[in-house]
Amino acid sequence: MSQPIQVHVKLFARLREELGTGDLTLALPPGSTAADALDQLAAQGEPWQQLKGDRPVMLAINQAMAKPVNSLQDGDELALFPPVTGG
Amino acid sequence: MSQPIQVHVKLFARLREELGTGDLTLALPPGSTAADALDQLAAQGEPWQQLKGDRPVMLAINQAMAKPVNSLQDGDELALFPPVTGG
Amino acid sequence: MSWPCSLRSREADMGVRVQTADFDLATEYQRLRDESGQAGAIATFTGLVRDYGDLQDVRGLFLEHYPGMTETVINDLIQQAHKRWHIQQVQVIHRVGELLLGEQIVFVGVSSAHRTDAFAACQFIMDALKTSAPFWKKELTDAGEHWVEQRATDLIQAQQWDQDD
Amino acid sequence: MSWPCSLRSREADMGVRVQTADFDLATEYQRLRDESGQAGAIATFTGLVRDYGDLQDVRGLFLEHYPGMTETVINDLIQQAHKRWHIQQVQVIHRVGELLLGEQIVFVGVSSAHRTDAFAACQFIMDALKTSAPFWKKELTDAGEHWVEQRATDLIQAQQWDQDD
Repeated sequence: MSQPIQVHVKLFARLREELGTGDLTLALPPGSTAADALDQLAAQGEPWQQLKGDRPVMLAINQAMAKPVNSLQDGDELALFPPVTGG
Repeated sequence: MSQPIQVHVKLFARLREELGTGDLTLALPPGSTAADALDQLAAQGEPWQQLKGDRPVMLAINQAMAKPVNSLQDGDELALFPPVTGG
Repeated sequence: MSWPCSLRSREADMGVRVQTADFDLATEYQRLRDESGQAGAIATFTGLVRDYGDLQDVRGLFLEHYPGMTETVINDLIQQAHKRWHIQQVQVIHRVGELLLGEQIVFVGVSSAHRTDAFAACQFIMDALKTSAPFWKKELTDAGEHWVEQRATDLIQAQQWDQDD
Repeated sequence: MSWPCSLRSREADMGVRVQTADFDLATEYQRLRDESGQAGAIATFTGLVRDYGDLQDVRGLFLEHYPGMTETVINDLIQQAHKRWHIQQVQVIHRVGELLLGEQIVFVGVSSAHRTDAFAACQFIMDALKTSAPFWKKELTDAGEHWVEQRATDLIQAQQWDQDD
Protein backbone atom coordinates (compact mmCIF):
# COMPACT_ATOMS: atom_id res chain seq x y z
CA MET A 1 0.00 0.00 0.00
CA SER A 2 1.28 3.47 -0.91
CA GLN A 3 2.21 6.19 1.54
CA PRO A 4 -0.51 8.51 2.92
CA ILE A 5 -0.58 12.08 1.60
CA GLN A 6 -0.21 15.09 3.86
CA VAL A 7 -2.77 17.88 3.50
CA HIS A 8 -2.45 21.24 5.27
CA VAL A 9 -5.91 22.26 6.54
CA LYS A 10 -6.72 25.92 7.25
CA LEU A 11 -9.86 27.06 9.06
CA PHE A 12 -11.31 30.57 9.07
CA ALA A 13 -13.79 32.78 10.88
CA ARG A 14 -16.60 30.97 12.75
CA LEU A 15 -15.10 27.53 11.94
CA ARG A 16 -11.68 28.57 13.25
CA GLU A 17 -13.25 29.79 16.48
CA GLU A 18 -15.63 26.89 17.02
CA LEU A 19 -13.04 24.21 16.17
CA GLY A 20 -10.39 25.93 18.27
CA THR A 21 -7.65 25.90 15.63
CA GLY A 22 -6.74 27.63 12.40
CA ASP A 23 -4.18 25.13 11.10
CA LEU A 24 -3.71 21.40 11.19
CA THR A 25 -2.16 18.64 9.10
CA LEU A 26 -4.14 15.65 7.94
CA ALA A 27 -2.81 12.29 6.69
CA LEU A 28 -5.09 10.77 4.02
CA PRO A 29 -4.93 7.76 1.69
CA PRO A 30 -3.68 8.62 -1.82
CA GLY A 31 -6.58 9.53 -4.13
CA SER A 32 -8.60 11.13 -1.33
CA THR A 33 -11.02 13.94 -2.15
CA ALA A 34 -11.93 17.03 -0.15
CA ALA A 35 -15.07 15.13 0.93
CA ASP A 36 -12.85 12.38 2.39
CA ALA A 37 -10.92 15.00 4.33
CA LEU A 38 -14.17 16.44 5.72
CA ASP A 39 -15.33 12.92 6.70
CA GLN A 40 -12.09 12.23 8.55
CA LEU A 41 -12.27 15.55 10.42
CA ALA A 42 -15.97 15.08 11.29
CA ALA A 43 -15.23 11.59 12.63
CA GLN A 44 -13.36 13.18 15.53
CA GLY A 45 -16.75 13.92 17.15
CA GLU A 46 -18.03 17.27 18.48
CA PRO A 47 -17.40 20.04 17.56
CA TRP A 48 -15.97 18.58 14.33
CA GLN A 49 -19.24 16.89 13.31
CA GLN A 50 -20.58 20.30 12.20
CA LEU A 51 -18.38 19.99 9.08
CA LYS A 52 -20.96 17.46 7.82
CA GLY A 53 -23.96 19.38 9.23
CA ASP A 54 -26.59 21.72 7.82
CA ARG A 55 -24.57 24.92 7.75
CA PRO A 56 -22.71 25.42 4.48
CA VAL A 57 -18.93 24.87 4.50
CA MET A 58 -16.97 26.41 1.62
CA LEU A 59 -13.79 24.74 0.34
CA ALA A 60 -10.65 26.06 -1.30
CA ILE A 61 -7.74 23.91 -2.51
CA ASN A 62 -4.47 25.79 -2.91
CA GLN A 63 -6.37 29.07 -2.55
CA ALA A 64 -8.86 28.42 -5.37
CA MET A 65 -12.52 27.64 -4.68
CA ALA A 66 -13.15 23.88 -4.84
CA LYS A 67 -15.87 21.26 -4.45
CA PRO A 68 -16.07 18.15 -2.26
CA VAL A 69 -15.43 15.90 -5.30
CA ASN A 70 -12.08 17.56 -6.05
CA SER A 71 -9.12 15.32 -5.25
CA LEU A 72 -6.18 16.20 -3.06
CA GLN A 73 -2.46 15.84 -3.70
CA ASP A 74 0.36 15.52 -1.21
CA GLY A 75 1.22 18.97 0.15
CA ASP A 76 -2.06 20.60 -0.87
CA GLU A 77 -3.57 23.41 1.21
CA LEU A 78 -7.25 22.72 1.96
CA ALA A 79 -9.16 25.66 3.45
CA LEU A 80 -12.58 25.34 5.10
CA PHE A 81 -14.68 28.40 5.86
CA PRO A 82 -18.25 29.75 6.11
CA PRO A 83 -19.76 31.69 3.17
CA VAL A 84 -17.86 34.95 2.76
CA THR A 85 -19.21 38.28 4.05
CA GLY A 86 -16.73 40.93 2.95
CA GLY A 87 -17.11 44.28 1.23
CA MET B 1 -58.27 92.62 -32.09
CA SER B 2 -56.43 91.90 -28.84
CA GLN B 3 -52.93 93.11 -27.98
CA PRO B 4 -49.88 91.10 -29.11
CA ILE B 5 -48.00 89.13 -26.45
CA GLN B 6 -44.34 89.72 -25.67
CA VAL B 7 -42.06 86.67 -25.54
CA HIS B 8 -38.44 86.79 -24.34
CA VAL B 9 -36.34 84.60 -26.62
CA LYS B 10 -33.00 83.18 -25.42
CA LEU B 11 -30.51 81.48 -27.72
CA PHE B 12 -27.63 79.24 -26.64
CA ALA B 13 -24.41 77.66 -27.93
CA ARG B 14 -24.16 77.23 -31.71
CA LEU B 15 -27.49 79.02 -32.28
CA ARG B 16 -26.41 82.00 -30.19
CA GLU B 17 -23.19 82.28 -32.17
CA GLU B 18 -24.66 81.74 -35.62
CA LEU B 19 -27.61 84.08 -35.05
CA GLY B 20 -25.38 86.71 -33.47
CA THR B 21 -27.52 87.28 -30.37
CA GLY B 22 -28.42 85.55 -27.13
CA ASP B 23 -31.54 87.54 -26.23
CA LEU B 24 -34.37 89.18 -28.12
CA THR B 25 -38.00 90.06 -27.60
CA LEU B 26 -40.70 88.89 -29.99
CA ALA B 27 -44.24 90.26 -30.37
CA LEU B 28 -46.75 87.54 -31.33
CA PRO B 29 -50.52 87.31 -31.72
CA PRO B 30 -52.32 85.96 -28.62
CA GLY B 31 -52.64 82.17 -28.78
CA SER B 32 -49.34 81.72 -30.59
CA THR B 33 -47.37 78.51 -30.13
CA ALA B 34 -43.62 77.95 -29.98
CA ALA B 35 -43.86 76.84 -33.63
CA ASP B 36 -45.37 80.24 -34.53
CA ALA B 37 -42.43 81.94 -32.80
CA LEU B 38 -39.97 79.80 -34.79
CA ASP B 39 -41.83 80.66 -38.03
CA GLN B 40 -41.66 84.38 -37.32
CA LEU B 41 -37.94 84.22 -36.50
CA ALA B 42 -37.16 82.07 -39.58
CA ALA B 43 -39.08 84.54 -41.79
CA GLN B 44 -36.30 87.09 -41.18
CA GLY B 45 -34.19 85.23 -43.77
CA GLU B 46 -30.63 83.94 -43.37
CA PRO B 47 -29.21 82.97 -40.92
CA TRP B 48 -32.60 82.67 -39.16
CA GLN B 49 -34.02 80.20 -41.69
CA GLN B 50 -31.93 77.44 -40.04
CA LEU B 51 -34.49 77.40 -37.20
CA LYS B 52 -36.81 75.58 -39.66
CA GLY B 53 -33.99 73.51 -41.21
CA ASP B 54 -32.72 69.95 -40.83
CA ARG B 55 -30.67 70.38 -37.68
CA PRO B 56 -32.67 69.75 -34.51
CA VAL B 57 -33.66 72.76 -32.40
CA MET B 58 -34.64 72.10 -28.80
CA LEU B 59 -37.20 74.31 -27.04
CA ALA B 60 -37.76 75.31 -23.44
CA ILE B 61 -40.59 77.52 -22.18
CA ASN B 62 -39.94 79.14 -18.80
CA GLN B 63 -36.95 76.81 -18.34
CA ALA B 64 -38.84 73.55 -18.85
CA MET B 65 -38.43 71.45 -22.00
CA ALA B 66 -41.28 72.14 -24.46
CA LYS B 67 -42.58 71.16 -27.89
CA PRO B 68 -43.48 73.28 -30.92
CA VAL B 69 -47.21 72.78 -30.21
CA ASN B 70 -46.97 74.31 -26.74
CA SER B 71 -48.61 77.73 -26.54
CA LEU B 72 -46.98 80.90 -25.28
CA GLN B 73 -48.25 83.46 -22.79
CA ASP B 74 -47.33 87.11 -22.43
CA GLY B 75 -43.99 87.39 -20.63
CA ASP B 76 -42.90 83.81 -21.28
CA GLU B 77 -39.23 82.95 -21.73
CA LEU B 78 -38.71 80.82 -24.86
CA ALA B 79 -35.24 79.27 -25.17
CA LEU B 80 -33.90 77.75 -28.41
CA PHE B 81 -30.79 75.58 -28.39
CA PRO B 82 -29.05 72.60 -30.03
CA PRO B 83 -29.25 69.15 -28.38
CA VAL B 84 -27.36 69.28 -25.10
CA THR B 85 -23.81 67.92 -24.74
CA GLY B 86 -22.91 68.28 -21.05
CA GLY B 87 -21.41 65.92 -18.51
CA MET C 1 -40.19 69.58 -13.80
CA SER C 2 -42.16 71.60 -11.17
CA TRP C 3 -42.49 71.45 -7.39
CA PRO C 4 -42.98 73.87 -4.52
CA CYS C 5 -40.40 76.65 -4.45
CA SER C 6 -39.39 75.82 -0.89
CA LEU C 7 -38.35 72.29 -1.85
CA ARG C 8 -36.58 73.47 -4.96
CA SER C 9 -34.50 76.05 -3.16
CA ARG C 10 -33.60 73.67 -0.33
CA GLU C 11 -32.38 71.07 -2.82
CA ALA C 12 -30.51 73.70 -4.82
CA ASP C 13 -28.56 74.69 -1.69
CA MET C 14 -27.76 71.08 -0.86
CA GLY C 15 -27.21 69.18 -4.00
CA VAL C 16 -26.38 71.15 -7.16
CA ARG C 17 -23.56 73.52 -8.01
CA VAL C 18 -22.70 74.99 -11.42
CA GLN C 19 -19.38 76.79 -11.26
CA THR C 20 -16.28 77.80 -13.21
CA ALA C 21 -13.99 76.81 -10.29
CA ASP C 22 -12.54 73.32 -9.99
CA PHE C 23 -13.86 71.02 -7.27
CA ASP C 24 -12.17 68.74 -4.76
CA LEU C 25 -13.36 65.13 -4.66
CA ALA C 26 -12.11 64.63 -1.09
CA THR C 27 -14.18 67.57 0.18
CA GLU C 28 -17.33 66.41 -1.60
CA TYR C 29 -16.86 62.82 -0.43
CA GLN C 30 -16.29 63.91 3.16
CA ARG C 31 -19.46 66.00 3.11
CA LEU C 32 -21.51 63.08 1.79
CA ARG C 33 -20.02 60.94 4.56
CA ASP C 34 -20.64 63.53 7.29
CA GLU C 35 -24.21 64.32 6.25
CA SER C 36 -25.30 60.67 5.85
CA GLY C 37 -26.23 59.12 9.16
CA GLN C 38 -25.93 55.39 8.54
CA ALA C 39 -24.57 55.30 5.00
CA GLY C 40 -22.99 52.00 4.10
CA ALA C 41 -22.16 53.01 0.56
CA ILE C 42 -20.91 56.06 -1.31
CA ALA C 43 -20.69 55.94 -5.11
CA THR C 44 -19.00 58.76 -7.00
CA PHE C 45 -18.53 59.58 -10.63
CA THR C 46 -16.12 62.15 -12.01
CA GLY C 47 -15.99 63.18 -15.65
CA LEU C 48 -12.72 64.51 -17.06
CA VAL C 49 -12.01 66.47 -20.24
CA ARG C 50 -10.73 64.14 -22.93
CA ASP C 51 -10.32 64.28 -26.69
CA TYR C 52 -13.77 63.44 -28.04
CA GLY C 53 -12.38 62.59 -31.42
CA ASP C 54 -14.40 65.08 -33.47
CA LEU C 55 -11.29 67.10 -34.21
CA GLN C 56 -7.53 66.66 -34.00
CA ASP C 57 -5.35 68.33 -31.39
CA VAL C 58 -8.05 69.29 -28.94
CA ARG C 59 -6.51 71.36 -26.14
CA GLY C 60 -9.69 71.85 -24.14
CA LEU C 61 -13.36 72.67 -24.01
CA PHE C 62 -15.57 75.66 -23.48
CA LEU C 63 -18.79 74.83 -21.63
CA GLU C 64 -21.88 77.01 -21.88
CA HIS C 65 -25.10 76.48 -19.91
CA TYR C 66 -28.56 77.94 -19.34
CA PRO C 67 -28.43 79.46 -15.85
CA GLY C 68 -31.54 78.68 -13.84
CA MET C 69 -32.84 75.90 -16.06
CA THR C 70 -29.67 73.86 -15.43
CA GLU C 71 -30.20 73.83 -11.68
CA THR C 72 -33.94 73.12 -12.10
CA VAL C 73 -33.31 70.13 -14.38
CA ILE C 74 -30.62 68.60 -12.15
CA ASN C 75 -32.69 69.11 -9.01
CA ASP C 76 -35.54 67.33 -10.76
CA LEU C 77 -33.23 64.40 -11.60
CA ILE C 78 -32.18 64.21 -7.95
CA GLN C 79 -35.85 64.17 -6.90
CA GLN C 80 -36.54 61.37 -9.38
CA ALA C 81 -33.60 59.40 -7.98
CA HIS C 82 -34.95 59.85 -4.44
CA LYS C 83 -38.30 58.42 -5.58
CA ARG C 84 -36.77 55.40 -7.32
CA TRP C 85 -34.06 54.35 -4.89
CA HIS C 86 -33.33 54.44 -1.17
CA ILE C 87 -30.62 57.05 -1.13
CA GLN C 88 -29.48 59.58 1.44
CA GLN C 89 -27.42 62.48 0.09
CA VAL C 90 -26.71 63.55 -3.48
CA GLN C 91 -24.19 66.12 -4.70
CA VAL C 92 -23.88 67.18 -8.33
CA ILE C 93 -21.26 69.66 -9.52
CA HIS C 94 -20.90 70.75 -13.14
CA ARG C 95 -18.24 73.15 -14.31
CA VAL C 96 -18.69 75.74 -17.06
CA GLY C 97 -16.29 78.00 -18.97
CA GLU C 98 -12.94 77.00 -20.41
CA LEU C 99 -11.47 73.65 -19.29
CA LEU C 100 -8.22 72.06 -20.45
CA LEU C 101 -7.61 68.39 -21.29
CA GLY C 102 -7.54 66.28 -18.14
CA GLU C 103 -9.50 68.77 -16.02
CA GLN C 104 -12.56 67.72 -14.03
CA ILE C 105 -15.91 68.61 -15.65
CA VAL C 106 -18.62 66.93 -13.62
CA PHE C 107 -19.09 65.17 -10.29
CA VAL C 108 -22.00 63.05 -9.07
CA GLY C 109 -21.84 61.58 -5.57
CA VAL C 110 -24.55 59.51 -3.87
CA SER C 111 -24.71 58.00 -0.39
CA SER C 112 -27.04 55.20 0.63
CA ALA C 113 -27.42 52.39 3.11
CA HIS C 114 -27.03 49.95 0.19
CA ARG C 115 -24.49 49.84 -2.60
CA THR C 116 -26.91 48.88 -5.38
CA ASP C 117 -29.04 51.97 -4.71
CA ALA C 118 -25.97 54.22 -4.56
CA PHE C 119 -24.62 52.85 -7.87
CA ALA C 120 -27.99 52.98 -9.67
CA ALA C 121 -28.85 56.52 -8.58
CA CYS C 122 -25.35 57.80 -9.41
CA GLN C 123 -25.45 56.29 -12.90
CA PHE C 124 -29.06 57.38 -13.54
CA ILE C 125 -28.32 61.00 -12.62
CA MET C 126 -25.18 61.03 -14.77
CA ASP C 127 -26.91 59.43 -17.80
CA ALA C 128 -29.96 61.70 -17.57
CA LEU C 129 -27.84 64.81 -17.01
CA LYS C 130 -26.02 64.18 -20.30
CA THR C 131 -29.24 64.27 -22.31
CA SER C 132 -31.46 66.67 -20.39
CA ALA C 133 -29.37 69.29 -18.58
CA PRO C 134 -28.74 72.37 -20.77
CA PHE C 135 -24.95 72.30 -21.15
CA TRP C 136 -23.11 72.63 -24.44
CA LYS C 137 -19.48 71.75 -25.12
CA LYS C 138 -17.28 73.48 -27.65
CA GLU C 139 -13.95 71.82 -28.51
CA LEU C 140 -10.99 74.20 -28.62
CA THR C 141 -8.08 73.43 -30.94
CA ASP C 142 -5.18 75.47 -32.23
CA ALA C 143 -6.93 75.44 -35.62
CA GLY C 144 -10.25 76.70 -34.30
CA GLU C 145 -13.39 75.88 -32.37
CA HIS C 146 -16.17 73.35 -32.90
CA TRP C 147 -19.43 72.69 -31.06
CA VAL C 148 -19.66 69.04 -30.00
CA GLU C 149 -22.69 67.22 -31.43
CA GLN C 150 -24.89 65.03 -29.20
CA ARG C 151 -23.98 61.35 -29.32
CA ALA C 152 -26.70 58.82 -30.06
CA THR C 153 -25.21 56.49 -27.41
CA ASP C 154 -25.96 59.07 -24.72
CA LEU C 155 -29.63 59.13 -25.72
CA ILE C 156 -29.80 55.31 -25.66
CA GLN C 157 -28.05 55.20 -22.28
CA ALA C 158 -30.55 57.66 -20.78
CA GLN C 159 -33.57 55.93 -22.31
CA GLN C 160 -32.70 52.60 -20.68
CA TRP C 161 -33.81 54.07 -17.35
CA ASP C 162 -37.35 54.44 -18.72
CA GLN C 163 -37.51 50.71 -19.34
CA ASP C 164 -35.82 48.74 -16.61
CA ASP C 165 -35.98 48.68 -12.79
CA MET D 1 -8.43 31.42 -10.99
CA SER D 2 -4.95 30.78 -12.41
CA TRP D 3 -2.61 32.67 -14.73
CA PRO D 4 1.12 33.11 -15.18
CA CYS D 5 2.87 34.29 -12.05
CA SER D 6 4.34 37.33 -13.81
CA LEU D 7 0.89 38.71 -14.63
CA ARG D 8 -0.44 37.94 -11.19
CA SER D 9 2.37 39.72 -9.38
CA ARG D 10 2.22 42.76 -11.65
CA GLU D 11 -1.51 43.14 -11.04
CA ALA D 12 -1.08 42.60 -7.32
CA ASP D 13 1.37 45.49 -7.14
CA MET D 14 -0.94 47.77 -9.09
CA GLY D 15 -4.45 47.07 -8.09
CA VAL D 16 -5.12 45.25 -4.81
CA ARG D 17 -4.31 46.13 -1.22
CA VAL D 18 -5.50 44.35 1.91
CA GLN D 19 -4.57 46.35 4.98
CA THR D 20 -5.52 47.25 8.55
CA ALA D 21 -4.77 50.94 7.93
CA ASP D 22 -7.41 53.37 6.72
CA PHE D 23 -7.20 54.67 3.15
CA ASP D 24 -7.58 58.13 1.64
CA LEU D 25 -10.06 58.48 -1.22
CA ALA D 26 -8.36 61.61 -2.55
CA THR D 27 -5.00 59.82 -2.86
CA GLU D 28 -6.52 56.81 -4.62
CA TYR D 29 -8.56 59.01 -6.96
CA GLN D 30 -5.53 61.15 -7.84
CA ARG D 31 -3.50 58.04 -8.64
CA LEU D 32 -6.22 56.67 -10.93
CA ARG D 33 -6.30 60.09 -12.62
CA ASP D 34 -2.52 60.34 -12.97
CA GLU D 35 -2.03 56.79 -14.27
CA SER D 36 -4.85 56.95 -16.82
CA GLY D 37 -3.77 58.63 -20.01
CA GLN D 38 -7.02 59.73 -21.62
CA ALA D 39 -9.56 58.78 -18.99
CA GLY D 40 -12.87 60.54 -19.38
CA ALA D 41 -14.49 58.82 -16.44
CA ILE D 42 -13.60 57.69 -12.93
CA ALA D 43 -16.13 55.73 -10.89
CA THR D 44 -15.48 55.00 -7.23
CA PHE D 45 -17.28 53.01 -4.59
CA THR D 46 -16.57 53.20 -0.87
CA GLY D 47 -18.16 50.89 1.68
CA LEU D 48 -18.54 52.11 5.24
CA VAL D 49 -19.22 50.19 8.45
CA ARG D 50 -22.90 50.41 9.33
CA ASP D 51 -25.27 48.52 11.62
CA TYR D 52 -26.22 45.44 9.61
CA GLY D 53 -29.25 44.85 11.77
CA ASP D 54 -28.37 41.33 12.95
CA LEU D 55 -27.81 42.58 16.46
CA GLN D 56 -28.60 45.70 18.50
CA ASP D 57 -26.00 48.29 19.49
CA VAL D 58 -23.28 47.29 17.07
CA ARG D 59 -20.17 49.36 17.77
CA GLY D 60 -18.02 47.97 15.03
CA LEU D 61 -16.76 45.00 13.06
CA PHE D 62 -13.83 42.65 13.08
CA LEU D 63 -12.77 41.55 9.60
CA GLU D 64 -10.81 38.36 9.00
CA HIS D 65 -9.45 37.23 5.62
CA TYR D 66 -7.47 34.46 3.95
CA PRO D 67 -4.11 36.04 3.10
CA GLY D 68 -2.94 35.09 -0.37
CA MET D 69 -6.25 33.78 -1.64
CA THR D 70 -7.88 37.19 -1.10
CA GLU D 71 -5.41 38.94 -3.41
CA THR D 72 -5.65 36.12 -5.98
CA VAL D 73 -9.46 36.28 -6.09
CA ILE D 74 -9.59 40.07 -6.40
CA ASN D 75 -6.88 40.12 -9.06
CA ASP D 76 -8.91 37.57 -10.98
CA LEU D 77 -12.01 39.80 -10.74
CA ILE D 78 -9.97 42.73 -12.06
CA GLN D 79 -8.78 40.57 -14.97
CA GLN D 80 -12.37 39.55 -15.72
CA ALA D 81 -13.40 43.22 -15.70
CA HIS D 82 -10.58 44.08 -18.14
CA LYS D 83 -11.89 41.39 -20.50
CA ARG D 84 -15.51 42.54 -20.34
CA TRP D 85 -15.15 46.32 -20.47
CA HIS D 86 -12.81 48.95 -21.86
CA ILE D 87 -11.24 50.16 -18.68
CA GLN D 88 -7.86 51.63 -17.84
CA GLN D 89 -6.86 51.47 -14.17
CA VAL D 90 -8.45 49.62 -11.26
CA GLN D 91 -7.67 49.98 -7.57
CA VAL D 92 -9.24 47.79 -4.87
CA ILE D 93 -8.54 48.27 -1.17
CA HIS D 94 -10.08 46.12 1.54
CA ARG D 95 -9.43 46.68 5.22
CA VAL D 96 -9.18 43.92 7.82
CA GLY D 97 -9.07 43.91 11.62
CA GLU D 98 -11.27 45.94 13.95
CA LEU D 99 -13.29 48.78 12.41
CA LEU D 100 -15.73 51.08 14.17
CA LEU D 101 -19.13 52.26 12.90
CA GLY D 102 -18.71 54.83 10.14
CA GLU D 103 -15.18 53.72 9.19
CA GLN D 104 -14.21 52.90 5.62
CA ILE D 105 -14.08 49.15 4.82
CA VAL D 106 -13.63 48.84 1.08
CA PHE D 107 -12.74 50.96 -1.95
CA VAL D 108 -13.12 50.15 -5.64
CA GLY D 109 -12.01 52.76 -8.19
CA VAL D 110 -12.07 52.36 -11.98
CA SER D 111 -10.95 54.71 -14.74
CA SER D 112 -12.06 54.46 -18.35
CA ALA D 113 -12.53 56.53 -21.48
CA HIS D 114 -16.28 55.96 -21.09
CA ARG D 115 -18.53 56.31 -18.09
CA THR D 116 -20.67 53.23 -18.76
CA ASP D 117 -17.59 50.99 -18.69
CA ALA D 118 -16.28 52.65 -15.53
CA PHE D 119 -19.62 52.22 -13.75
CA ALA D 120 -20.17 48.62 -14.89
CA ALA D 121 -16.67 47.42 -13.98
CA CYS D 122 -16.78 49.15 -10.59
CA GLN D 123 -20.13 47.59 -9.71
CA PHE D 124 -19.17 44.15 -11.06
CA ILE D 125 -15.97 44.04 -9.00
CA MET D 126 -17.80 45.17 -5.87
CA ASP D 127 -20.68 42.67 -6.34
CA ALA D 128 -18.35 39.77 -7.10
CA LEU D 129 -15.99 40.64 -4.26
CA LYS D 130 -18.84 40.37 -1.76
CA THR D 131 -19.56 36.77 -2.72
CA SER D 132 -16.18 35.38 -3.76
CA ALA D 133 -13.37 37.14 -1.87
CA PRO D 134 -12.55 35.35 1.41
CA PHE D 135 -13.43 38.01 3.99
CA TRP D 136 -15.58 37.42 7.06
CA LYS D 137 -17.22 40.05 9.22
CA LYS D 138 -17.90 39.70 12.91
CA GLU D 139 -20.18 42.25 14.52
CA LEU D 140 -18.93 43.65 17.82
CA THR D 141 -21.44 44.79 20.45
CA ASP D 142 -21.18 45.56 24.13
CA ALA D 143 -23.08 42.32 24.76
CA GLY D 144 -20.80 40.14 22.65
CA GLU D 145 -19.69 39.15 19.18
CA HIS D 146 -21.51 37.58 16.25
CA TRP D 147 -20.33 36.40 12.85
CA VAL D 148 -22.35 38.04 10.06
CA GLU D 149 -24.17 35.55 7.82
CA GLN D 150 -24.03 35.89 4.03
CA ARG D 151 -27.03 37.74 2.58
CA ALA D 152 -28.99 36.08 -0.22
CA THR D 153 -29.29 39.48 -1.96
CA ASP D 154 -25.51 39.59 -2.37
CA LEU D 155 -25.56 36.24 -4.16
CA ILE D 156 -28.35 37.41 -6.47
CA GLN D 157 -26.55 40.68 -7.17
CA ALA D 158 -23.36 38.85 -8.15
CA GLN D 159 -25.18 36.27 -10.27
CA GLN D 160 -26.77 38.95 -12.46
CA TRP D 161 -23.36 39.54 -14.03
CA ASP D 162 -23.42 35.98 -15.38
CA GLN D 163 -26.61 36.74 -17.30
CA ASP D 164 -26.63 40.23 -18.74
CA ASP D 165 -24.18 42.34 -20.83
